[in-house]
Amino acid sequence: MTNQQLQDLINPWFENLAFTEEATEFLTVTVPKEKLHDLAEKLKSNSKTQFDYLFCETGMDWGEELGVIYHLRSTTHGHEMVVKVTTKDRTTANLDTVCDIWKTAELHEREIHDLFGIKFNNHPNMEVLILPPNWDGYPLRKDYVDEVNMIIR
Amino acid sequence: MSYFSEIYRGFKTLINGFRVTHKYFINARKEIVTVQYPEERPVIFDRFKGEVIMPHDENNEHACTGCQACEIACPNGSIEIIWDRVLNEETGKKKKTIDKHIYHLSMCTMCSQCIEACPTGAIIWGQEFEHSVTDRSELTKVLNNPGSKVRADVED
Amino acid sequence: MDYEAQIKKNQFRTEEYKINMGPQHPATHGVLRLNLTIDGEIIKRVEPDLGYIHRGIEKMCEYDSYPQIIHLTDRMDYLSSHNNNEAVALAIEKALEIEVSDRVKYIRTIVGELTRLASHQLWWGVMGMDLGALTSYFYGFRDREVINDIFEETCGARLTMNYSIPGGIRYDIHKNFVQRVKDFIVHFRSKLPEYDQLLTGNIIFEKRMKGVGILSKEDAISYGVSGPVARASGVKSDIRKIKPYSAFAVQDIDFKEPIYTEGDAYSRYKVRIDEMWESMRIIEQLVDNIPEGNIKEPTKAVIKLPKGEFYQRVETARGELGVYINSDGKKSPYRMKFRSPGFSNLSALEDMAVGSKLGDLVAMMATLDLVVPDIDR
Amino acid sequence: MDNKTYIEQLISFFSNDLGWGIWGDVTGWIVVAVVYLAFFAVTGLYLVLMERKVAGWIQLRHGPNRVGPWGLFQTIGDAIKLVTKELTGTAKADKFLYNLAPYFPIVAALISLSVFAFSKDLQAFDINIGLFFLTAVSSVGVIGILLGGWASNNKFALIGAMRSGVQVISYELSVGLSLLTMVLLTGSLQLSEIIEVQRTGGWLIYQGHIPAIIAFMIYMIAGTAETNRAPFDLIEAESELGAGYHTEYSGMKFAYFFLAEFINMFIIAAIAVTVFFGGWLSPFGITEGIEIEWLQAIFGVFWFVLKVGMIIVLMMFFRWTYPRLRIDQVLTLEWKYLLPLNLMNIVLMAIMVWAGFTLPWPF
Repeated sequence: MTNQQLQDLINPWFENLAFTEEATEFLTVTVPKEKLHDLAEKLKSNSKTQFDYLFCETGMDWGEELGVIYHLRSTTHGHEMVVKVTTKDRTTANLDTVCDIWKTAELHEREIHDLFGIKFNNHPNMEVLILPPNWDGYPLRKDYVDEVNMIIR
Repeated sequence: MSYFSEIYRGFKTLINGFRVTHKYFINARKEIVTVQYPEERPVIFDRFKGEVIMPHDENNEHACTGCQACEIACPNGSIEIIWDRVLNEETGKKKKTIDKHIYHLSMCTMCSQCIEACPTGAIIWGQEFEHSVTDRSELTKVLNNPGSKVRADVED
Repeated sequence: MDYEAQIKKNQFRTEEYKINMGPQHPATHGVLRLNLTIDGEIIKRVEPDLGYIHRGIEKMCEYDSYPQIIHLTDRMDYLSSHNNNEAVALAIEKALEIEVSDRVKYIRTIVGELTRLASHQLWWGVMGMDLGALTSYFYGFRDREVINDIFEETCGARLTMNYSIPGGIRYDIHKNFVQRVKDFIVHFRSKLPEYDQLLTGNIIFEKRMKGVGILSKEDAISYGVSGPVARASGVKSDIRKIKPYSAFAVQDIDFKEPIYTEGDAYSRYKVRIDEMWESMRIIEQLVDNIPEGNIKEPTKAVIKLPKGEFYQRVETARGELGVYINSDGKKSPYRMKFRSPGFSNLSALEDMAVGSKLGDLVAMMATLDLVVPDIDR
Repeated sequence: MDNKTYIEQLISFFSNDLGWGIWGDVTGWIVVAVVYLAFFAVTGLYLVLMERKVAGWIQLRHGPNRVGPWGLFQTIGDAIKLVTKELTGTAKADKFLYNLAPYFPIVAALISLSVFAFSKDLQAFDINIGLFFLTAVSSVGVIGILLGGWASNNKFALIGAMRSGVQVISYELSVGLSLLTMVLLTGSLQLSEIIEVQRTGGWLIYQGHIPAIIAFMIYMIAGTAETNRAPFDLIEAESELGAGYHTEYSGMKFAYFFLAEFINMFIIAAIAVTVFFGGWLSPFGITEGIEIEWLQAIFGVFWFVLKVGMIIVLMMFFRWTYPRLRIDQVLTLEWKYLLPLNLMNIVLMAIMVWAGFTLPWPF
């Protein structure tokens, strides 16, 4: 399925889906965070899309917003797309987990939780994975400062 | 019956593995691949990236103008250049010259950025690989020889 | 007296206990730490604890210029460092819309396949060692050494090669390169059957590997595993076939993607052995007809990527490496993410391991072929 | 002279010739013990060197070659290192058992050595239940491993110790039964008697042909398992348990375990040689005709050591070729394969001996 066909298929499913396709090879859809889990579930279960392979889950810090980018592929149809979700809440950022849909997300979400401070609701084991338990701050956020270890030239 | 055939198959495969090790055991002298290091020297290829060096010619002159391109290009901050402006007697102009080209081998990741950035080819890769020292500070090297000068034909 | 309590008192009291496998443990190949919950010898729970070698490469990338990023990727999956370099270089080239010459593509592919071979040889050796057959380690390293010499002669380093750069490769191949590669193929074609003779057919080895750590196809897809682990479960996931890059996009190279359906440790082993044969076939097809051409396309002195998001995938020895660059038009990326194959493959470990024995866990980890700096980045 | 072994002669030298009476006996035995101890400690050390050399040659390496010519002093150096090394221990260990454990394997190993006939008339004790004594004593060593693993209060060590208990007790059966198969041929448990049978009738592996070869194979597998060597080294399985039962031991205490493993290997090989390959007898009796008594004794030792060495090299080949089994497979192998085979083999041997199908010695 081409990106345009995918867009036409997915667009009517939910309201407020924002599609962008500039400077990237993938069809990109930005979804409101309340709809994330529903969309993800539908993307996987719908027989025409069948996005069953989450090959990349990226945490993002756009300055004001935090978010997660999901790169999806369908092993049966071979098409790919990107789902973005953002949250404006930087102090108690939380999003719905997708690890019940794609199991690999469990570890990826723990990593994102460590490095971006996004909490994933309904995640079975939301504990620190990479950082030491007493670490302060979220290292991959843009406003993170560590004057000792970060030398910025 | 499959019980016995399995035992037979097991023995056969075990002996099969035995044949490989036995072959090498018999040919032990010929097949040895390890290098007896301090006596036998390994072959070091010309492109081997051992450390950054600054070649000097017979007049104790190098090609470094002190432009600091390497210092900027280095991702790890392993190059520091201490430079000065010295009055050139012939032209009467003040010219940038290096006092010390300090190279921290301990921080270097051999990424080649400095060597590619150098406009005059003053630093190149050296093939030395025996870098182990007992004191970390010995890994901080000054690349230009004491009393060395910039070669006259090198342009900024 | 309470009858129930009396029974309880007289019975053996069994207890689950926790042991720490790693961060310093011979089978974790680095500093991976697994918190195991064990009942006797049966594994009940596996919790990976990462971060012992996390260097924050993704954060460092945000402050480095694009050419500087390349050498950091060497240090991720150090066993397929060239593939990592290639991935970043390809991503930058894609963003800048540079078309490199066919010569560069061919050389990149040959070196990439040699890297895969070297990685699989090391894996074979260490896997044998994990299972207790120490000799395989030395046989694997003997053959890997030949490849490392080829790399040293052409790229200047044995492990962290740092060979691909945005717009090409750093040096042209050495004049001995082609001959050495051919010699190596002849050498390794005679040695690879020995690998099979020593381990593959061995009854102990078969018993240790068959039916161990089964990952079903559905789970494999759901866990996002890639590379040999996915292929052993019957998932076609070879990026060289799905999204051809470098020489795979230029020439129609004849190679098979080995697919097994059992999903156990033994089929993961077989996939990698088959991949070694296939890699040799790929190299043989390419090494004789490397076309002439530029080894480096001119780039600006300071490389700035246009605004946008760029994603490039390559097939490393461990699976699918994705490079995600989010550029805001400056000389450093705004955000750089590496989708490392090891991280996704690790997520499948617990599912495989629960219910099996401690010795099986070692076999599973060996066939997952985890490289810890790749997981931690 | 007449019918006195060399060791009896030595003791009678102290007690009768010097006239020390009972104290002479004691002195004599102490001298014998010290000689045995020193000799087998050195043997153990050189077996380590041999193992490393064999491993090296299999693995395309030189093996140790720096300390002394061909690395001959390497293990002496290692021994000095181990003796002078600090003894560490865990704070929560059961101190008494922890310290006691290393002595079991080494003492058990050294005791078993006392019954071997190294040559004609060179045997410390020629007891009439020799083989039984050997199998009994060699199973004492596992107590040390169990104790050590339990007392060092380390989970990895405990797993290793438990595995060893399970494994050694199982394989004890196969060792015993395969030896019993051969005893059917000899009709005696006394080691000198067993060798005497072979002097006239040919080596037992020849006399007993098919069942003897099967018994030998089973014995080698079970013997390797009993020495806890790869492919049965589950109790230390370095890729699973770190170092297994001796994780918490260092220095000399570790060296006891280590040395015991190698002396045990010697013992297993020596039993195999005595029972299957004619002990100190030369092949085809080529040196038995020599009249000079001391030369014959030396030849006896030579053949014995040569045969033992070959068996040990075989065991080393096992170790460096095969992957390790899993614990349930170890038990499956014993209880499902070796034990039934062994029982069938005993019946076969019994029928053979009863029907007189043993091969006669043609020479």
